[in-house]
Amino acid sequence: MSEYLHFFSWLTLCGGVFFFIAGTTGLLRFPNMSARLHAVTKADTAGLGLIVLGLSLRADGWQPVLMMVLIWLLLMASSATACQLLARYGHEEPDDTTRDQPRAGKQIHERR
Amino acid sequence: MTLTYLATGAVLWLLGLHALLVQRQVLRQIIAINVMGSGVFMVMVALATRGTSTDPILHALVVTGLVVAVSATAFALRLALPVIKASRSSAKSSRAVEPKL
Amino acid sequence: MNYAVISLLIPLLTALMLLVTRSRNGWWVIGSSTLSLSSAAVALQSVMHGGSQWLNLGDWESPLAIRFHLMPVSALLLVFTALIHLLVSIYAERSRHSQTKRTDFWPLASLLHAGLAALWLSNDLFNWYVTLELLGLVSVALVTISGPKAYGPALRYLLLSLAASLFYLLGVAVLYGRYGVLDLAVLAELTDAGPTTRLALVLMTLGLMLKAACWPLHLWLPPAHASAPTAVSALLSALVVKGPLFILWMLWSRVAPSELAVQAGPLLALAGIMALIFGGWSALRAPYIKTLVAYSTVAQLGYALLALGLLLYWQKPELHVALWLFVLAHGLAKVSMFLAAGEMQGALGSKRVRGLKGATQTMPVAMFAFAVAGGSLIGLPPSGGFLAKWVLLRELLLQPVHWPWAAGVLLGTLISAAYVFRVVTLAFDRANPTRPSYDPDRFAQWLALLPAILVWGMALISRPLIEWLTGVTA
Amino acid sequence: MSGVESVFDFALAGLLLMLAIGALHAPRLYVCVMLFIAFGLVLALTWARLGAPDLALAEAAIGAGLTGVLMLGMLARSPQEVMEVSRRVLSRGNLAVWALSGLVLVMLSQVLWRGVSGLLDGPVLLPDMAAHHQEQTGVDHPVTAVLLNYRAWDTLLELVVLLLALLGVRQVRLSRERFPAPWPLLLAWTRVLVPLTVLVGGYVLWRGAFAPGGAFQAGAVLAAGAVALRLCQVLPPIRWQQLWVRALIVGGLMIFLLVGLVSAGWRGGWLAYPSAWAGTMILLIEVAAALSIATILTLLVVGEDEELWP
Repeated sequence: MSEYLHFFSWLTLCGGVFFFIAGTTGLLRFPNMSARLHAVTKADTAGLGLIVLGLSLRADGWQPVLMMVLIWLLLMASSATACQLLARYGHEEPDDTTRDQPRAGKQIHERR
Repeated sequence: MTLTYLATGAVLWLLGLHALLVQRQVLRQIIAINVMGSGVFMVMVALATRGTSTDPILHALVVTGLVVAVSATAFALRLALPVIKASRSSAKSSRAVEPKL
Repeated sequence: MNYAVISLLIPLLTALMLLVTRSRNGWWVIGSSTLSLSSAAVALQSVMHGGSQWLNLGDWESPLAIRFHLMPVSALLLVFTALIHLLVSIYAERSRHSQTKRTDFWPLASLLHAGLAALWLSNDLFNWYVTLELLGLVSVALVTISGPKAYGPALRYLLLSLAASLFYLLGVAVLYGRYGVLDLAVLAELTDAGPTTRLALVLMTLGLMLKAACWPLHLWLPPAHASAPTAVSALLSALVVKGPLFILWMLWSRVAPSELAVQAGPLLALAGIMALIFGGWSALRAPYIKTLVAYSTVAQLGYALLALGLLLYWQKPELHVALWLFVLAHGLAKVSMFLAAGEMQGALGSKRVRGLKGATQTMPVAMFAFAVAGGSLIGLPPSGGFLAKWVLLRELLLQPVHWPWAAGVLLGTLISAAYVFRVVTLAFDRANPTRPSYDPDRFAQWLALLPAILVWGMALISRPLIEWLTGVTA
Repeated sequence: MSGVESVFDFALAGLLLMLAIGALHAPRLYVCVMLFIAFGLVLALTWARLGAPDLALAEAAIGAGLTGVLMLGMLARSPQEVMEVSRRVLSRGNLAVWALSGLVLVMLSQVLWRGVSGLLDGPVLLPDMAAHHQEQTGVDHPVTAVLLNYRAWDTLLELVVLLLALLGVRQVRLSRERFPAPWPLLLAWTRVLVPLTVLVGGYVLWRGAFAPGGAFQAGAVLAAGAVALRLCQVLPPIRWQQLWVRALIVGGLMIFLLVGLVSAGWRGGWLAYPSAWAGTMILLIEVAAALSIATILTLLVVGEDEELWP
């Protein structure tokens, strides 16, 4: 039984890492700010959920699992709020949406 | 493991010192001092992991050092704002006087 | 020892009380300084009879706990700090243009007093880091009292003081890593002259020299001390600069192994000579009176560094006496000089040295105080400064091989004479003196004269003072 | 297993160095601050990796959190050109300074490396001495025992340093900065978040006696909650004129001194708590210190001109 759990936790952990990588590439490659925000918020929350699931399969008691789930809920709510806040107050960079291919040497284009 | 973090701490301290000597903007100097502080703290915490169990004395010292660092940074940041405004107005007046080479 | 701790706690409690009640009345601080002075005197008395005392904070055994070590030198410094705080707070309360009326000067000055007392008493490397940081922050807060024009120098002072503390902290971390102990006395027996100890001592010395504004690292001091209010610059120059010097002396004379001390001695002595020459030269060319006095602080610290360097180089106990006589004489003379300069600058209405033209006619007592204090800085015979130089030169002139150092000391004396007499001759030029804007405050001028008289009074008790110090600091 | 660990360590160390270099030398000031906040968070992760949970808590709350807010606040107030890209990063004069300091740094790093590498086998004396006396300190967690019993004088002086930072900030008078109008969703989220911070702050404070936590971490978390409330203008401005604010700020230190004096009278040694009462005394000091740290940090971060002066 435990090696099934063990194997399954490895699977979910790798899935979580994959989502994080997907979120980061989305952050770097997407043309404008709202797309980037979308990518980061969605992928990272899903990634963290999978990592929490993977770790809880390995955890020996209920207490750490509960704490990890609480952390995950907290992060989901805070990243959603932050994303809304940035979308509302952030300004589109002038050269963001016009070109289809973002130029090389990108930086994180978030103006105050 | 200790040696890696010991070396990272020393390099961070050197990076902060180098930036402090080179950078002219006040905010960057404050960031440089914080990086130097983190370097010293990393050396101390790396030293704490040498024994069988981690050394509580060094951890307490670093907590004390951290609070001292944050209070000094808060004061430095608050002090830096009028200095930047003053230097900006003087820079603008000097820029207006001597033409750009 | 209890009296020493009381002498430390009184200013701390006064500061907290002043903060809670937000009172701006100076008499509380004057009262607390007098109480602290008396308890420090009692502590000095008990040390002179009973020898140095120890106090383990929290009753834990020695390497674990922080220990207070009341040595004769630290008791003397406690009395010295309390005395100067008393003088300066009386000046700040009574003088018309002390710029510290509606400000936080009183709680900050008391916290400075408590921080200094904690530094003199402590015997633990990391505790010194916290007291150094405390001194740095309180000095910068005191400098910012005088308004926006002081923010630039205060910020540079703060950044350099933070960088210096981090140098010192890295040195402490390396020493703790190497020997596993933070207590000074325990460390003194363990140190050997390995590369790690050398690295730690070099780092700590760089940090402490930057904090004490010793020669190569002194550029932050003149703008900071000149732009501070008069009472604050008197406190900073006389006391705060001496804290890191005390730690430097404790480190090199007790903790450092003798091989490293012999190597470091000539370097420190050379830095001292350079401080004398370059500090004096900058003081000679300084256009503003307070900048001149601030540069003279940098120069006079050269004497103390020279004494420390030679002390380490020849391992002679008499030079301890010279070092501490320099510190005491310079402290008293500098307080009198800064108070006199502040009074004259306030009354005659100009920051420039040229504004003091004819000061002997318009403000005779203040100018007399400035000249008497200058005499002690130069080292004219019956003053405390001369006492210290006499003890130093007596050692130097014994063997001809030491004469170059004596030449350095005499060159320093010549330059300090130059910048003091530059002001005095200007003051005697009574052709068309600058009229004071109103009748100058007589009490403040006499108060500025008091520490100068004390410095010259040191000569009266010179024999017992030297014997006691020689026996004690060996 | 140590192979994977060393890979992780090298990755973490590399990330730290890259973030530090970015935070120090990025052309735009805004990017510098962002990278510095990221550096603070990765540093908190490093402390956790090095087995120092107290430090990870303090670093995340104070180092990355409040310092980041302070820097962003300062950036928001500083004039526009400060944010511009400093074009000629490597002008001729600058190049000489870089080369010179680079050379000095290489020399210094060689000396530093020789000294530091000798530290690996240094003696470790104090921890087992501290563990030996652990039960007399009235606290189970060793770091809190060191902070509040063995080296209580350091912690007291450090509270004075924090108070001094606030007094220093009081002297610097700045123009009034209007907060942007609070945004409804942010308001709702803060109303959810703040009770959680108070709960976490109280738990961290209580936990300090037997597990990682303590006054500083609790104070920082409470300050974060208060700052969030203040930015949403839900909390009225905390003014220095109000007596309770001053009493709260000075209270931490005052109670520490009183406990020291009482124990001095009782057992004859300064700051020597009688071992029967040590636990309650330390808890009393921790609660007072946490509240005063929270107030001081809040005033440091969002203290406006009229709140701090007269």
